[in-house]
This record gives sequence, C-alpha cells and structure tokens, in this order.
Amino acid sequence: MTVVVVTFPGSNCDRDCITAVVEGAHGAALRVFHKEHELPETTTAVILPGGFSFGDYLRCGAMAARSNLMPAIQRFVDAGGPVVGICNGFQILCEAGVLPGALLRNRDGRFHCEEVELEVSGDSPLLVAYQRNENIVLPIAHGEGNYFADDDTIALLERERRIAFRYVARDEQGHGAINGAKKAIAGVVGGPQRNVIGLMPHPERRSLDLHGADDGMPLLEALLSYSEHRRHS
Amino acid sequence: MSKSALNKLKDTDLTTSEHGQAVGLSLDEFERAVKLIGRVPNKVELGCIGAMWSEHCSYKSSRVHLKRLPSAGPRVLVGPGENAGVVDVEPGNPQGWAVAFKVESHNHPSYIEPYQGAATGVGGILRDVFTMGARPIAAMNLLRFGRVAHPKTPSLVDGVVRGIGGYGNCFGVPTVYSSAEFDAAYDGNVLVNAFALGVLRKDRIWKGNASGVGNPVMYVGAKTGRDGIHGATMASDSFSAGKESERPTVQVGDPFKEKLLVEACLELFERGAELLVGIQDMGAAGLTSSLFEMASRAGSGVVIDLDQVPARETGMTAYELMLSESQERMVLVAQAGKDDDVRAIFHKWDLDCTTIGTVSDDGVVRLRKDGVEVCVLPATPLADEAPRYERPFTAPARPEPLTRVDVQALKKNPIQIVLDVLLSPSTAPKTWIYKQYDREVGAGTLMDGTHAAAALVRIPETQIAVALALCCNSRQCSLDPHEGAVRAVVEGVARISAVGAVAVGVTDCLNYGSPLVPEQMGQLAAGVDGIAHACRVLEVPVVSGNVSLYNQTDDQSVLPTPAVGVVGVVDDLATVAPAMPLKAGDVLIRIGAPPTSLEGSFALWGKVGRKGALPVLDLAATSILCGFVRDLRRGGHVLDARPTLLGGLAQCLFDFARCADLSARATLPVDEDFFASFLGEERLCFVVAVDNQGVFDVQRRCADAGIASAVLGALGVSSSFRLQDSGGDVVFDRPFQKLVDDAEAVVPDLIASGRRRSA
Amino acid sequence: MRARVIVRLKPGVLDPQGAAVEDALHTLGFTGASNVRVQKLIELDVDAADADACKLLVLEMADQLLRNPVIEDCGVEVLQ
Amino acid sequence: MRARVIVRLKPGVLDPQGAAVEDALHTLGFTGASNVRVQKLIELDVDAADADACKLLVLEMADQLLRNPVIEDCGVEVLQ
Ligand SMILES: Nc1ncnc2c1ncn2[C@@H]1O[C@H](COP(=O)(O)OP(=O)(O)O)[C@@H](O)[C@H]1O
Ligand SMILES: [Mg+2]
Repeated sequence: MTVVVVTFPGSNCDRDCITAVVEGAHGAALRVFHKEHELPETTTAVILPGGFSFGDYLRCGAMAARSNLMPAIQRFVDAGGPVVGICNGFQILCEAGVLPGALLRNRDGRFHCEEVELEVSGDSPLLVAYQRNENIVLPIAHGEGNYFADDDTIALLERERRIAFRYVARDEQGHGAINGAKKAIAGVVGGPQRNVIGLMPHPERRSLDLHGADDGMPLLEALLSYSEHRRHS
Repeated sequence: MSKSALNKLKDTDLTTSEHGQAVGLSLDEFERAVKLIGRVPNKVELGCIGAMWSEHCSYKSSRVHLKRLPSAGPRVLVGPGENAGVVDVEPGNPQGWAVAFKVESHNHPSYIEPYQGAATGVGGILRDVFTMGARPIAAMNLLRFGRVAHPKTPSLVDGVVRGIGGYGNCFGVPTVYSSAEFDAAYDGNVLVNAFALGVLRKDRIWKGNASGVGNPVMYVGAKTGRDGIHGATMASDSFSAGKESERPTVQVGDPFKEKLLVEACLELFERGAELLVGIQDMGAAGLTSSLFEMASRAGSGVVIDLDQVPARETGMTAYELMLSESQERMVLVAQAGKDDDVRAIFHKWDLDCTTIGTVSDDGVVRLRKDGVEVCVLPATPLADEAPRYERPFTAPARPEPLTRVDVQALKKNPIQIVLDVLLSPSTAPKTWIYKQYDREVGAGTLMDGTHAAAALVRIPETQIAVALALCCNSRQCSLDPHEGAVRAVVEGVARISAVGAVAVGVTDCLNYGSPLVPEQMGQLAAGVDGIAHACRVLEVPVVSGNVSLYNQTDDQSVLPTPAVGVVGVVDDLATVAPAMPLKAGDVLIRIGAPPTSLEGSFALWGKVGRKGALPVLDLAATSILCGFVRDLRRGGHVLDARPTLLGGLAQCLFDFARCADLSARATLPVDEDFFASFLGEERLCFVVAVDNQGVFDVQRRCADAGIASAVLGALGVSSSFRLQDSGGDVVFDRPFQKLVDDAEAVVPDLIASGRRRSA
Repeated sequence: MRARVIVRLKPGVLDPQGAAVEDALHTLGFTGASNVRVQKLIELDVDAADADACKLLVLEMADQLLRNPVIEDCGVEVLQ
Repeated sequence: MRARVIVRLKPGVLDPQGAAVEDALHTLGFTGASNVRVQKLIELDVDAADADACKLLVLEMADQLLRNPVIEDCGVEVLQ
C-alpha cells in the first residue's frame, strides 16, 4: 500500500505530506516526479501537495495540470482511486478539470497564512473520519484560494453534498470572509465515487504531535483506510 | 566623473583614474590597482577591481573591526569567510546534524523598489545558505522604516512585506520571525535584513573552492541580463538627490527558479565529491566575485570563455556579463569528465547548466570574449589585498542622563504614557505582516514570532528543534552604540532561552551610516566591540554576518542598527511544551531584579531628546538568569516565558495577554516605582506563566538559585488589562479587548492611511 | 510574427484585482473611474507563414494553456 | 469613456512569468513561440469630456498607481 505524493518542480509541501503519512498516520509514502508518465503499480492513493507547482505563473496549477503525469492521475481517479489535492494541489485538480471551478486571487489581494475554522459538510468516503457537520481548525496559506464556479455548478455541488469544507466566517453574501470564496467553499468533492477531494487548508500541518492539534489527521486516515478497503474489495 | 565616460569605452580599452572613480575607486585605490597588476587595467579589469574593492565585497572600512568578533568555539564547523557559517547541532555524532545560517542586508535596493529589493534580498540569503549544502528550513527578517507620517512609509512597508512573502512563500521556506520598527531616522533609508537557516549533515559541508587543475567551471541557473550592474558599488555609496539616473536596472527575483536551483543543488550534493568540487552563488558583483573568490580560496586560477555564459539579452559585453547581478545563478567546479552527469541533474529541474571554463594553476583569472582575452588578473591579490582602511573614528559621546524634570513631566499622565508605548507602531503586534508570510511550510514550526518570544522549528525527521530570533534595539544603540549592541545579543539569547533553547551561534548585520564620518565610524567600532564583548561572556560565537554602510541620505543617517541573529538548539523537543494554551487563572511571575530607572527606555523616546544613560548590563548575572529561565521552561509548570524588552514589563505583560487571548492584571511588589518597573528597560527580566499548582515550586527554585522573583498577577481574571502600583492602586485600566483591537489596528491603519495620504 | 492574446475574466467572475485598483483610484481622488478590470496581455513571437496561420496557432495555445475556460475569455490579435 | 492601459516591464527587466509561459508552451509542443512577455492590461470607464482629457487623466492614474515607474512603462489608449 503506497500513498504517492506528486512532486512538481515548485511543490514545497511534498515532504510535509510524506511526513504526515509516515510519521502521523503510519502509512507508506513515495514521491513521484511530475515528468513520469505512469503511477507506480503499488499506488493506492495520491496526494497532490501544496506549493507553487510552476511558480504559479500565468495561473496557479495551469502548467502542472498539463504535465506528463496528469493523464495517469486522471485514469486513477476514473478507476475510483482516492486522491487529495491540498492548496496548490486543489488548484491543479481544478485546472485539470478533475474538480469543477477555479481558484481566483484572494479578494483583498493578499497572501493569508492563518488558522481558519471550517465546517465539514460534504459526503465522501474520505470524510468519514470526521463527524458530520463537525467544526475543525486548519491553517491556510495561500494568495489564490477564492473559489469560483458558475451558479449552476455551485447549485449542483450543494445538491449532491459535494462541498467538502466551508469556511465558518462568512461575509454578508455568504462568501468566505477570508478570501471571498463563493458560498464559503474551502474544499470540493469529485470523482466517480466521490473519491477525490480538493481543499485549500493544509491538513498535513495538523497531523503530528508537535503541531499541538490533529484536525488534519481524519482526512489522512480516511485516505489510508479507503485505499486499504479498496485493495481488499 | 559620471558613468557615461566609462560607458563609452569598449571592453579592452585602457582606463584612467577618472574611470576608476566611476566604478567607485579612489585615486589611491586606482594607483594601488595599477601597481598590483603592473599596468593600467582595461575596462573589464577595472570593473572587476571596482566591484571586488567595493565596500560591499571587500569590507575595506569594517574588516579591521570585524576581526575583533569571537568566531571560534567547539561547535563552530565553518566560521566567517564562507557563504554562511555552520554550527554543530549534535556534537556527539560525527554524521549528525548541523545548521548553516547568515543574515544579509538589502537596504538600498529595497528603498528603490521595495517589492523586488526585499524579494531578491531573501533570494540572496537563501542561496548563501543552500550553497553550503543545507536545505533552508527557516527565515527571519528585521525591518526598519521611517516615521509612520512620512509619505513613503506605507508603500515601503507594503512593498517590502509583499516582497518577502512573495519570495519566501513560493520558495517554500517558513518565515517564522519578523522585527519591524519605525523611526524618523529611517525616512530616507529603510533597513531590510534577511536571515536564513538551513540544515545539513556535518560531514557534507560544501565550500566555494575552485581547485583541481583542468576541472570544468560550470554556470547554472538563470540567464544573465543587464540587471543591477554596479549594484555592489551602489550599496557602497549614499543616496543623494540627482543620482537617480545612475540607478542600475532593478533586479527582479524569480523564486520559482530558486526553488529549482535548491532542489537541483541538493541532488548534486547527494552525489558528493564524485561529481562536485566547489560551489558558490553569484551574489553582489555577480560572476566577478564568485570567480575571484573561488579561485583565491583554492589558490588556483580559472580560464573562462564568456561566450558560453547564457545571456538573456543580445550584444552583452564582457563588462556587463561580469558585473551583472542577475539573480538565481551559481558557479560550480565539477570533477573533470563529470560535466554531463552534473548537467543531467540540472536538466531534470529544467535549469540551464553550461561549462564556461576550466580551473588553471597560475593563480590568474583569464576571461575571453569573442576569441579575445579581455581580462587577465591575479585572483588572490585582488581578493586578499583589497584596500583596508583604519578610518578615523571618534568615540560616541555619551548622552546626558535623565533629569528629575524629564521624569516628573512623564509621570503627570501615566495612562497616556502606557498607551503611547502599547499602541506605538514599533511595539504594536505585527500580525498584519506575519499573516502574509507562510510560517508553517515544512510542517515543522512549533512556535513563531506571532505568539512566542522566539521561533522554534524542528529539524525534519528528528526530535531536535532550532530556536531563532533576530534583534536590535536601535534606540538604545543610538544612545550608547556599545551597550546597545551588547543588548542586541542579550535580547536574542534571552528570547531563545525563553523557549527553552541553548544559544549555539550568532550572525550579525551591521547597519550604519557613512564610514567617512568619524562619528558614524565610531558607532560601528563600538557596535562591534559590544557584540564581541557580549558574545564572549555569553560564550556564543559569531559565525557569519554582513556589513551595510552608507545608510544615509544627505546628512541624515540611520540609527546605528547592529541586527543580531541568535540561533539556539533544543535537543529534545519533548522537553518544551508544544505551545500549550494558557488558561484563565494562570499566574504571571516576574523573574529577575526589576529596573530602577527609565534610562534608555522606549517610553521616553522622542519625549526628552537624545537623553538617557544606559547602565552597563551585568552580563554574568544576565547569563545566569537566561540559563535559569531556560531550565524552568523545560518541563514542569512553566507554560510560557518572555523577556521584558522594548516597552518594558508593561509591553511584555500585554503581549502575554494578547497572545493568550486572556486579559492580565498585575500588581507591583512593595517599594517599587510604577514607571521604572513597568516601563524601564535598563535591566532584563522575564515573565513566566505558571499554572496555579506550580507557583510555589517556581518561587522555591528561584529562591534556591538566589534569583529574585515576584508574583505579579494572573491571566484572565477580568475583562480589563490592569496595572497596579506597589500600594495596590490602579494606575492603568483599560478594557482588554478594546486595547487589543486598537493595537492590532495600528499597522493595517498605517497602510490604509498611506492610500489616503497620497490623495 | 508577433501576436497578442488578451485574457479577460468572464463577465460574471469577480475581479478582485480590478476592484482593488478601483478602490485605490477612488481614494486617490479619481472618483470618476469605474468598471475597472485587470486583464492579462500576453505577447509573443510565433513561427507562422501568415497572419491567419499565426492566429490559429495562438488560439490553439490559448485553448491549451493561456486561458482557463471556466473563468476566462480571450481574444487574439496579430500585430505584424 | 472606456480606456485601456497596457503596463509592460521595461526592456531589459526580467519577466519570469513570460519565461515560464514560454517554457510551458515549448513543452506542449509549440516550439515556435518565443519572446513571450506577460503584461497587465487595465480597462476602465472614465468620466471625461473628450478623448484627450480622458487620456491625460488615465496617464495621471498610471503615474500615481497603475504602474511602478522603476520597472514598468505604460501606454494608454482611449477605446471609445
Ligand atoms: N558583521 C560580520 N560579522 C561576521 N562575519 C561577517 C560580517 N560581515 C561579513 N562577514 C563574513 O564575511 C564573509 C563575506 O561576506 P559577504 O561578502 O557578505 O558574502 P556574499 O559574497 O555572499 O555577499 C562572509 O563569510 C560573512 O559571513
Ligand atoms: Mg555568497
């Protein structure tokens, strides 16, 4: 059983994700470089880590979404394989069309690194380790986390309970106060079997003893147990 | 003479002393150069000499003083002289971990273009660190801006903060500590000092050596453009009106490219000496300083074909290629025949990597362009025999001590005095700044400057943590440059002690005015002595640093600002409680003897003129105090600790309360003066937060150690922040949340006011 | 041949940068400024036989990389 | 009146974004693309009597806010 953490040239949370999987969740993890064309055969789950995959030039995630490895990741998704995209990883999944919508620049034009309160709100096998409607606290660190999708898409996401996480702090229109995200969306569920999650906050930064809190662990644990479960079924 | 006459010359044209002036060489220096090489230099050679002998690269005014800094110690693996200093973290383990760190200034560029200036400052210091073989895991910065009311201040703050964040966040280093203060003395010269620390195995340290005749010299990273030509000479000159047209093209940073560079270099380092001989980044004075320094360190020479240097623009001359300060470039010397293996690593990371020459044995740097030899200069003499000046200096005059009248005037309105301290931009919380920095990338940040006295970052995959702080009380330095510098070191050591770490090394960035003004040179000399003295007594070596002079515009020079970065180690991070949340009822205990006067305190700054005689700090006692608090902090009942610094005890208590999100109340013990105890800064104490059951234990340990302690009050007892005098009378009492909101608003309001003001 | 691609946010998409610039212009006293949009303009040289071929090629680049159809429209001009 | 400001990096100033886009285009097979520069284009409505007044006003805005004179040049066009 192997969690693959994809390394794009400007990924800078890839090591953190590996540490979270190995040290925090006691799983096995492997870095795979974006220039590969295939995932290793042992791959049971994939994490697209945070960072600035290609410098975030042009649009965050745009160039990474067109890298060699992406078709293989798409096939993995189509086959029901669990995938989590964190921060830049979320941006990449949107750019690649694996998840709907896009992430725009934060409404105030600034980078934000701070803890935010989130409501776990969607249905996905990767969210089962959280209580339904549980509120958790995770750090964000992004300049472009302002989620956008057209109204039909948003309505669909709501109807299908595919909004994985929402920011608790909202503005008058119900958008995320921190960055302007439509309907305060901080994370989205996708994939044929709800097997993909993209989110702006960083669960891997709340997964070890030294972090003093472990609100990120349930997501990582679910990722591991779901891939384990798939392997046996 | 202006640069234009020099611009007209071709690469190989011979120069005169007047051209020398255009590259920053005095008449004497030009003649010295002629004597050294036995002939008149051509334009390329003159450019190289000008850069190498600039203040920035040669330290010609400061070198005689820097020698006095203690740089040896059992943990020092690499001292000053290399790109960064390296200190042992695991002395018992021959393959164990070490840390490489350094602080560097980017003051002049940041004033001209705040975003790019600050960004490239971060880029430069990161390269200095990873060049040693280290993976950067933490960054800090020390910023000094002009008055809040100065029209340029808001946009400078905004640009600098965005620039630091823009670079560090993308590169992927957590920026864990930031010191930002404001004073009219920085109106025309901001200070942007950037610090970086990386981790490496002590048996895998790399240096900038060009050894091994016949080995290929390779160029990696970004292409060379016409950026920042003469940057090093610019940093060695003061600003004045009318010089704007001589500004070099601004260097633009590309943090993404730097990220590729660090990954590629670390992969190369993994392969070790099988492929690599030596490596150096191109910093100030670009290709010139890296080639000359690498050759001179190895006692070798190099033959370089400048046509092989990847150029971003067409028609670049040898002069331009040698003096460009384009960012994100490195020079390395590979093992003969291994060019292709090296290239493969860089290509994997989509980077240019070109062989530009070979190592020779004649000690000469030879440059060819278009088949013509354009430069033949001896490496070692140029690097080692740079001019060195014992500039005349005068010992700084000691200001008058405070008079009764000064102090009485202050005491008339104690509430306002305390408010002035708590709500000053220099002491106000820097949350607005910190939020723009990714402080957690790497997932190893246990504490950062937003909530703790110092930052604490884990060395990946270990139970070891590194503590860091970057400090300077510039106002105290302006009153007493020696004592102020002593206190900058003490502040750093106190901060890292407060998070439970042992200080293992220091890096310093000496920011002063013009070395040609004897008073300002005197400040530098005294500052060096102060750092040297404190480091000796506290037994912590200075392993790297930087000097930034000419921080003056016309006649206004900055406050003397020796920024001191202190690095400490926590062997086992299980021993420091992970940022345990404080709770209502936790008790605040002051440890150490309180100040008895207001000399040198922030409360009086700007109110009494340049007055205040800082007493000499008892370093031995302070050292014992720091060690004592460090031991207290490790395990037991002490949940958090902070030294009393800028703004004294009042500020310290407020920071405690603000970070804990709980109000605080404090009453002085009998026979203490409200003003001296709450606002004095002439002596250092600590405040510790202790859970209720631990109070007796902590007091007993203090008594056993012969250290003064006093229970001042507690957190969260009411909704007001209250300071009471020895008699129990309430002197200062404000709704806590309002005070916090007001303090938090100071910096964002400053930025917003800039928008309004430029209307 | 030099071409120019203008990438603009689609009408319904919030343009935070444009809004910020508009705010700043207002505080600076340019109260008459409105509907500010910040767009991207990409200029590049293209190896193409003629203007039509150039335009086609650049449109292709735009579809594959330069714009994100979820949020952006784009227009291509051939300069010379 | 609608105006358009093109803010471009001065010649010689590094454009990391342009370089990255160029690299990406090459990887996607568009090997004929070169000299890629990514610039900013700001469009806005202005309260002005005529095209000349409009242009003057926008130039003023550009100098005060829209461009960074140390590294950027700009051009103003009045659209209608
Ligand atoms: N104030 C100082 N204290 C200690 N070491 C210093 C100081 N200033 C410079 N050095 C050391 O001198 C050497 C040259 O530094 P510098 O010229 O800043 O490096 P770079 O070429 O990277 O700019 C470095 O090893 C640096 O650490
Ligand atoms: Mg260097």
